Amino acid sequence: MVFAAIVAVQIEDLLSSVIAVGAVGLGLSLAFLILKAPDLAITQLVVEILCLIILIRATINKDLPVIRDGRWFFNTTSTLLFIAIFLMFAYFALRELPHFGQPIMRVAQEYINQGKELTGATNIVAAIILDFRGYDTLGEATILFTAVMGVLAIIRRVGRINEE
Amino acid sequence: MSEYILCFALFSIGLYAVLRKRNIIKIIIGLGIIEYAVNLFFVLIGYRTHGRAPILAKDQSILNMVDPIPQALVLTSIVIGLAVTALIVAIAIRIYEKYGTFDITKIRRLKG
Amino acid sequence: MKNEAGMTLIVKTITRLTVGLILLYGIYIVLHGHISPGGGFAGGVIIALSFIHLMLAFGREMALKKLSQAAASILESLGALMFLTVALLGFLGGYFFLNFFLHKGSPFALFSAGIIPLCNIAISLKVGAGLFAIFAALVLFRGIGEKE
Amino acid sequence: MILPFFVIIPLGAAFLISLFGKKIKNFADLLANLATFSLLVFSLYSIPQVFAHKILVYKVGSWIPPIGICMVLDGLTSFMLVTINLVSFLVTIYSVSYMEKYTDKYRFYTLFMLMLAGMNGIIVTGDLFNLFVFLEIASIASYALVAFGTEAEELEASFKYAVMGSVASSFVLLGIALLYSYTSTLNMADISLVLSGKPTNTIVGFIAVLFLAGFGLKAALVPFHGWLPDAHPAAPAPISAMLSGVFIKTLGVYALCRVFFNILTVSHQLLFVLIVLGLISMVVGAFLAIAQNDIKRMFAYSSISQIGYIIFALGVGTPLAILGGLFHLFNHAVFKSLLFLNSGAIEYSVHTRNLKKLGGLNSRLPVTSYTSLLGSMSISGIPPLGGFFSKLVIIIAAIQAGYFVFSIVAILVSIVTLAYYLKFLNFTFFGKLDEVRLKIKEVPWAMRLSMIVLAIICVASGLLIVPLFKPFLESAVNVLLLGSSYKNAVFGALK
Repeated sequence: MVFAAIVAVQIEDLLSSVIAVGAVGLGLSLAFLILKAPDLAITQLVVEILCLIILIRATINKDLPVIRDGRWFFNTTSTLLFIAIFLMFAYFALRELPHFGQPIMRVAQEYINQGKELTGATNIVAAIILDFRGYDTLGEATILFTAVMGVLAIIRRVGRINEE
Repeated sequence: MSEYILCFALFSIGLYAVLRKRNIIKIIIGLGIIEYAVNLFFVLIGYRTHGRAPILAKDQSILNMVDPIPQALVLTSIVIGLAVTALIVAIAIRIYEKYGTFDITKIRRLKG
Repeated sequence: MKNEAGMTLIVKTITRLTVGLILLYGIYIVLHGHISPGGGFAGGVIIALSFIHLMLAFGREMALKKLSQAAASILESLGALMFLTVALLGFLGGYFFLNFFLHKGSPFALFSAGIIPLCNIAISLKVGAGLFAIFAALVLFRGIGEKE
Repeated sequence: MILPFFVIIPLGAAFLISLFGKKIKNFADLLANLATFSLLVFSLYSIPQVFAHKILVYKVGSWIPPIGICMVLDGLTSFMLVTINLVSFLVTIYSVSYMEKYTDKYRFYTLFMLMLAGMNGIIVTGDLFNLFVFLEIASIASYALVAFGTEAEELEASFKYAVMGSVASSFVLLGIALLYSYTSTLNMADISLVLSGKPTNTIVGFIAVLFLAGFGLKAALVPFHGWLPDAHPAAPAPISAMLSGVFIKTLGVYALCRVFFNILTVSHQLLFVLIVLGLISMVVGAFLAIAQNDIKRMFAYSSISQIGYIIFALGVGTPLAILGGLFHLFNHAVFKSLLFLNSGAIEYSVHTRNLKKLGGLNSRLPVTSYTSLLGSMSISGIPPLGGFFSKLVIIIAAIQAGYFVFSIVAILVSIVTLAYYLKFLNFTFFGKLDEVRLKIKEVPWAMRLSMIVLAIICVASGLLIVPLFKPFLESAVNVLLLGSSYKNAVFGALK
């Protein structure tokens, strides 16, 4: 997946790079399945397909000259240096997290133990997003609504009424 | 540990794409990769060794499940990512229509 | 715009066969969201995909005949309002977002878990219509001079 | 009990407007104004509630907080709510006339209401992930609103803004993920409870840096300020007023101080970082503002400079400094939105924003010129007005805390501010009137009304600081001073 991501960023042809992103997304979907998150796997899969269609729609049929990246060696090095420092700090910080595979589950255990009795849903993820944290989901639905409204507003052909 | 580091590597690749690329579509792709990395990280921290998916079967009594909260959160954040991508692509298409290019260095009408 | 009306015959035939199935699968996922993996979002996206599929295969007129863009955005607002209403109905029990069904039904049944299936349906309506509206807008934009 | 309505009203209004706005004429105007007015009433009503109960916690869906989401009403919340809803109410009145220039007005109102819902949601929530969700609502709505004119510059500014904003959100989300992994809870008070049981170490610092980067990007502190001078001028004037006036403060300053003071209880080094960032923003913003010829760009740089003052005051961290910072936040919300509305009025009647092409508008636009005179005087700190007192309080507090050099810099920046606002007034309202413009008329009444009201508040906040604002501000300051005992207050209110 990391490899596919590098390919996606570095490849010159835009269409191939979009397809490489698709590979990253599908890899992510598989990873979710391995990590025991079937809900996410399904959602990620379909969302990925939709994203790809939208992105391909944006890139296809446009005469795209190959854009060379900036040749300033200095800028690239400084960016890489910044990222390296970021990763180093991240490494030190991550060492203090609980080990992989052993989450603390302070609140989560209560959901698992009582989720069925309290909400009646057997899919605990559904119980969380729609009942315990339903307010979040309202926000999430609103985000999508906002995006739709935003797209419809941006796509308008005429933005301003001319007074003259 | 190595899983976390790989995840951060993915994050950095996305960040690099956003910071250094000149093509608008590449920048959008970079944003997408950052989004993936954060989502993956969320799910990774919720994983429990030999855990089960957080869905009860008919006669199940084992409660050794992976952490369901990050999954619920990631579900939200996937949708957020989709919304942001759609909006930015719409802006990008309009920009392409106005300028006829995806090259960010040629789109420089604003100063500063 | 007639020359753009869809792809080859093979694609059209297969689409005709599969679109219904995709739509049904989406609805199944929505309704069983509280029992099995999936839920409003995944289901809604699948429903939207079935319409987008139609649009890709047959060209935009065909899909828009089934569900016009204005209808899509109205459906979306309705879905959003329905979700908000479900949330507001919680005030019957005294709290915002209260799961107001007193007995939650037997687990594993289709009609169980209080407000969760209702929310799922509302969300799927919203997501499906909304994504279709986005897509239709992005596609329509390229047909110059058609809108308005 | 009133808390959920701060989110429900704008959301419901947004959905209804998008449903009926196209069919029924003037429905959108009416409903939007009604919604913001009722929000203003609710937020004013929250003040006595806070005085009576100190802190109120509302459990969404009747789940006890670590399990469900809660909303918290305390001094800081009600302070921010009043600021936001006051400005947004006046801005909606203004946009009834102003937005006639654009097509699809109802879409504008829908997005506006969604942005408002997002900001109110950020303020009232007591849950970290919920804060992120509403942050995204507000940001996405603002990306779309910046590009609302669909001209080339606006699209470009919006793209830049959207990319920076999404990166910022990713940083915030990463911070939340790390925090969740470390504490295994998402409720703010609960996180603070868990963190107080553990020794401070690298990870908390790392998380704090991530949050600083994320919220700093949203607040346009100087290393991260690139998007603001493009995005704010590109938006329609009411939106510029909202963005500069309250948006960057809600998403940046409020979220930053909530997280830093109440959840993470940051160390002195980090507060010093805040001071330095604030100072740099102050200086850079002010000097870039002088060089501008576009009115709105000048105001946008001035926003960066004033945000610098607020962050500087929060970084100093003494009670007096925080009081000054919050008071300055309120003042800045009022006079910066006033100034942006003025610039909108100028653009509305003259169709240009270039300072070199303006002049002598004093006689033609009397209301605009007098209100912007008041606004400019207040922002540059002329004595009887609000801006003077807030800057004075900040500088006194900085001297008391021993930051002599920094406070001298702050005074100098204030003088620079006066200089560029004099430039603005001089080029716009005085001097020779272009003969083509002899016929221009004053802007419609709705725009005039909101400008006049904002100017009155500008004067009033200076004159009434002691009797009216002090208890109000102090209850907000107390919340930040509570620091880590915030958790006790929240859990105490639950029992």
